Amino acid sequence: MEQACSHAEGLRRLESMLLLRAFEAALLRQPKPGFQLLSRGEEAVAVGICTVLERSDPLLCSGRSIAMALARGVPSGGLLAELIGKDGGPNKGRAGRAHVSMPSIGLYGAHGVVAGNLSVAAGVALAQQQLHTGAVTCCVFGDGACGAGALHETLNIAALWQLPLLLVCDNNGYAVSTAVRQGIAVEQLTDLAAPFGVPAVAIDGTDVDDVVTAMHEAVTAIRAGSGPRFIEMRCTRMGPHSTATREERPSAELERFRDTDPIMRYEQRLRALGWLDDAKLAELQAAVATAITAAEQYAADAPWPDGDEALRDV
Amino acid sequence: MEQACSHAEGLRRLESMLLLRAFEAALLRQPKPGFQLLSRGEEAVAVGICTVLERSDPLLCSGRSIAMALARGVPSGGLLAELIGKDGGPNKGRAGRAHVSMPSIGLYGAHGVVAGNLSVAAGVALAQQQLHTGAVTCCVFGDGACGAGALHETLNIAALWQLPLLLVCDNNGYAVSTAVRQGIAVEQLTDLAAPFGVPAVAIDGTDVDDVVTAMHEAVTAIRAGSGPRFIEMRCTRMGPHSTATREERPSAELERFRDTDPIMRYEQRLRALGWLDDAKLAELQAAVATAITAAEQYAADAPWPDGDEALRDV
Amino acid sequence: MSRLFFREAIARAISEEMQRDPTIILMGQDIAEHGGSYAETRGLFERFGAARVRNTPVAEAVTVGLAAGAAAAGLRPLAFITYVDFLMIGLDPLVNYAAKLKFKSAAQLTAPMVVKATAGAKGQGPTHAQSLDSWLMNVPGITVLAPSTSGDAYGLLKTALRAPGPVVYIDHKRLFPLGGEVPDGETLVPVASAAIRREGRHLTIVAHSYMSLVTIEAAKLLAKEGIEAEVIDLRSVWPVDWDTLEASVRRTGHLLTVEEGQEVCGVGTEIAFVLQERLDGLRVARLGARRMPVSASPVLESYALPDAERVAASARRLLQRARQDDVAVTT
Amino acid sequence: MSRLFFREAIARAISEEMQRDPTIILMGQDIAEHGGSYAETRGLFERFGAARVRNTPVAEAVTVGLAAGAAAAGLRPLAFITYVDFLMIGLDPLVNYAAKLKFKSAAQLTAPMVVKATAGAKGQGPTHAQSLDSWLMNVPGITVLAPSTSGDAYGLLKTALRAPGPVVYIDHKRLFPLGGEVPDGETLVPVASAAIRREGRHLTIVAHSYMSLVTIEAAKLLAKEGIEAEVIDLRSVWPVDWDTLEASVRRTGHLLTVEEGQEVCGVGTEIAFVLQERLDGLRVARLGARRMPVSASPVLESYALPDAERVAASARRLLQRARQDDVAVTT
Ligand SMILES: Cc1ncc(C[n+]2csc(CCOP(=O)(O)OP(=O)(O)O)c2C)c(N)n1
Ligand SMILES: Cc1ncc(C[n+]2csc(CCOP(=O)(O)OP(=O)(O)O)c2C)c(N)n1
Ligand SMILES: [Mg+2]
Ligand SMILES: [Mg+2]
Repeated sequence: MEQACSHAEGLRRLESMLLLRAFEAALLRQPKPGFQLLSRGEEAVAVGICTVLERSDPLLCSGRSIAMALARGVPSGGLLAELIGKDGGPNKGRAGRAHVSMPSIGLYGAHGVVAGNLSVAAGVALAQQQLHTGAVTCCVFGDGACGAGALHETLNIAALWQLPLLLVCDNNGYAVSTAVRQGIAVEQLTDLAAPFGVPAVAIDGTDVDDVVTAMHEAVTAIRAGSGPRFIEMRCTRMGPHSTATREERPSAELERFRDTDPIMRYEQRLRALGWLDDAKLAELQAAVATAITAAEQYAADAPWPDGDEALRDV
Repeated sequence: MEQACSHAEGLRRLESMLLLRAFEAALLRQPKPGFQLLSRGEEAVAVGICTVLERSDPLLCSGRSIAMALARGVPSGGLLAELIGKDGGPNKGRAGRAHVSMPSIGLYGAHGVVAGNLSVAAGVALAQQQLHTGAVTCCVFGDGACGAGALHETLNIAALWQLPLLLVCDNNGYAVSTAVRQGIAVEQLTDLAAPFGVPAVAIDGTDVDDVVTAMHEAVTAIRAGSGPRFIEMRCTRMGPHSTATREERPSAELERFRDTDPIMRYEQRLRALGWLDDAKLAELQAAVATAITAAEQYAADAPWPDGDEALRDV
Repeated sequence: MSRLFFREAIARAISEEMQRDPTIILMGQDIAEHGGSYAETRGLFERFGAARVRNTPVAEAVTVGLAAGAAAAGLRPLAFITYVDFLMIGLDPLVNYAAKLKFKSAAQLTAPMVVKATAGAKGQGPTHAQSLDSWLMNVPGITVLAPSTSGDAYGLLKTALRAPGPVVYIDHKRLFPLGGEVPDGETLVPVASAAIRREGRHLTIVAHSYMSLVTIEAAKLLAKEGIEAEVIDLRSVWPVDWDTLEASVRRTGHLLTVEEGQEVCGVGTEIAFVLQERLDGLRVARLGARRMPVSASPVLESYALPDAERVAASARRLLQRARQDDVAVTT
Repeated sequence: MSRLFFREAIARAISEEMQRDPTIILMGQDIAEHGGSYAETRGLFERFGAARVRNTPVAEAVTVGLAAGAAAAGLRPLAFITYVDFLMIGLDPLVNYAAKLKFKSAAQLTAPMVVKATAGAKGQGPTHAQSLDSWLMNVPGITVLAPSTSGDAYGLLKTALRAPGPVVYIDHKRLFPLGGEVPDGETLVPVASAAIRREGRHLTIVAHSYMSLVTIEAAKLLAKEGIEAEVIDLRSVWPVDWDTLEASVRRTGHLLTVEEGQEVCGVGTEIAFVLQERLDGLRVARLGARRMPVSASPVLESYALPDAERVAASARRLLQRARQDDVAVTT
């Protein structure tokens, strides 16, 4: 599956993925980066999803949310400040990675409770339906969340009420140390949607164009009123679960991840199309580097949040 | 599907169902019958299940538990005392219908939280597996429980760990006022087991012989180590949801329930086989009436429970 | 004023608010055609239609999550949990999402939702009889309201349906069959406003929900012995109307708290602590359920729960202990 | 005595008990090959095998339910909930089944299960930082244990794994990297046995879990000013060792409770209430988290939580208020 996109759009997708990766690297360079779940290897999922969603389409994501927030359009400086707990981001430093939100651009928020965003997303979709906004609510969750009963209850209600809800399972192969097959007794995660009659597809989540195509199909159908859909996006988590978790996968397995690196793959595709060469790549990387430097400066200058002010928002 | 059973066994099944129905009628005649969920129309499920389970096979049921407890072998006098809150039953009056248990005969208990018995039953099955008892744990729950995420989580863990667990959905068509189709967005409830590779069948739960046959197949397979199974038993709740709930189904619908009355059906079958005539039926009814009278006397004589004693068991 | 059954007062409050605010939607088990477990939503489905009055499956977790998400996105959901015991199953979206939403989003998102549940015991046994008030009070960001009269059911539910953040509104099973006066105009009961149900000078008894009625009965028993108890109904369990409570105990010098839930870390414990802090020398006692599950057995249920006689006995003991102490001080 | 990291003390306790009692099984996320989120189950999978050390899906509800059912049927399950916040998802089987099982079955069934969870804040934000101690205390039938040292982790976990009914054993994230002495023989810490961590005569400070360590730091600050605080670590949050606490406050006359959770209906509120009841004239104060969610931001996290300076300040205020009152009484 390959979405025909323009030259410019192809380069934008690549640059966007490069920015996500560089941003997370910059985060790790912070003196105190905090407890973070990174998305290295999962950039195509984030960029592909946000390419298709309108700003008015609510997006909810899981605790692995940094790439998703950036791709959605949270300014990188503000996001960096937010992640290290400073005021200057959309949530004044209170949210951190697991709770970042920016509803003005449709980011209804990350949620640190695995599977906890599913029923909430159904509620957001219910509001769209009831208020006739025409918006599609997109909820991204991990493969690990598929073990939770929340998925069952959410699929059921979304099907019963024909909610405009797109469920995207970011299947990066693991929930911490637990491989999908060890945690969920199904052949394919998409099987879980079948009993409820919710159309489901599994796609290659390391191919940004494939992600865009699948998203486009699903969003179009949902917007036309066809009810909920489910997409499983298969990708690889190239790093450890979190900045606090030891990496225990054998290095041979980690080596193999190179082949599914969404950025390497997309670079090759664009080169094959003749849209990318070393000079162009260097140009994109320079633009990304400039953006990152500005973000670092912004975050460094950002003030620490004020406790009294935060207390007033309870 | 019809299980060939002996003449004597056929009459036992009928008598057992007659006892269940007469018992519930006697309960309603009590001065203060309490808040009860009755099983009129669902007797074949209870008798069929308990016909097949060994005493050492743990049985867990839902809040609609009276027929199940009786069929399992809780003495009718003790059960009557228990249901009206008197000491004299297996739980000294503390349990009531929603929590009655008698582990000495394998009744691990009713549980008043809809779907709350599913994960607990998986735990009981895990204990059987780990302790190599060879027992099959049977968990009975309603169609309403199928809307709860607990079913998903239980199916998943039972499949992952190949637990000796038999999940029986007593589908009486309604969760209070909500018809199955309004509450669960699936074609058939058995579809819910499919993603997890758990073999599932739907049977006529108003035919006690069918129930016995399906139970026998499932229990045999599970005991042989083939992992969990799911049986949906379709029947009708002939009365209102509870003694406190108004009946709102149109009387035409209630009329139709006669055709699926498991007792009428079985009487006809036994008559057709030549095993039952009016005299034999009168004999069975007399035996049941005697048992019920004795139970009523027992319950009337039973003392009220002692609070201080109960307090010591917290 | 009209005389309405408790359940009618509820239906009227909801109906008026739904009429006023088109973003209000109802979700819960058997609330549509069936009209609710206690007939408290009767007529609403017919009046407001299937889109605004929605039956849910028996799935409390997704019900509360739906309410939280819908609230964040512009609706005002009222989610029904038949028994508050089952709110346990839906606590995660309430506590981990809705209660923290305004804080964590820096006020960009809020969750103006109401969970309406029924607490307390009435012959339905251990998992249909609990009170979770003190758990909910413990969580920053949740308002907890609990009426004991038709008028307050009306006034508090209307307040809940206009509140800025999550509210848990808690009925009691024993209130539904009761009737009471309901104001004809729109009279809201504000958050944090306790009601003095009976004036008295010897001690203050603070209760809420059905225990307010039990306490009024107890006060009548005490009055026959010459003990004049001031009875205060919290109505708003959190936030508490501290000023009304403090003014009362300053007059009486003695506080008894009564609740149907457990004493340990209970509502009364909190109230007693704060009032002792505000009034040096205040003498306090608390009464709640005995430390055991509540059984469906009528005998064990009454053994476990406070009744008028037990409330009165606690009041007498409190006053007697105080007198003994005073004697000890003067001699 | 050997010096063990907190996590090593846990692993040793579990290992010894599994060796002793073949019915003990472990269930939880990433506890098998991975060795647990805090490396606290390292080596157990290798030693006891896949049947007794079981990874679970990310599904807390079924995990706790499995433990409850397995306990009822003859095993002794130890269920791991990585963050106690997620125990909310599994409260129904714990509270509605396990805690009531002995009562409701008339002691024919019991649920000797342990839930091991980790509470408290360490930079992980609002849904990974809560303390549910007081909710659990509120429920009849649940024992709540919370160590602050390696030795107590060892001793309390062993006690938990021999207890007759459900136990929630709660670690704190900040304890795992710490080391401490662990007795070489089998030394259990009994239920309801508090530990006096430091003797003092001016006031008693009662804390538990990580806040015990913070309180000891506070006591050092206070000592420099001539204030001698007696520091008591509850260890057993429920049941409480009332006698040790009462004896202490009888000596000091002043009580400060410190906890990381919320003050409202909190652990400290309960302790203060009961001790005030036991000792007339006792002066009390409580300190807990500010009334807000805990953010991942280091600045907001420390703003929300008690630290040694804030504990010391509360202690000073308590003593000063008491002095003023005494002056008021004498003049
Ligand atoms: C309810 C709950 N249980 C446990 C955790 C701890 N936890 C955080 S991330 C994670 C793994 C989730 O796996 P998956 O859904 O596949 O997402 P991924 O981390 O792979 O993006 C776990 C178990 C949590 N945050 N919430
Ligand atoms: C978790 C929970 N929610 C709600 C209830 C109230 N309730 C009791 S029985 C029942 C209906 C359940 O329907 P079903 O599972 O089909 O069982 P049936 O009553 O038909 O036997 C409901 C909603 C409950 N007991 N537990
Ligand atoms: Mg994953
Ligand atoms: Mg049913």
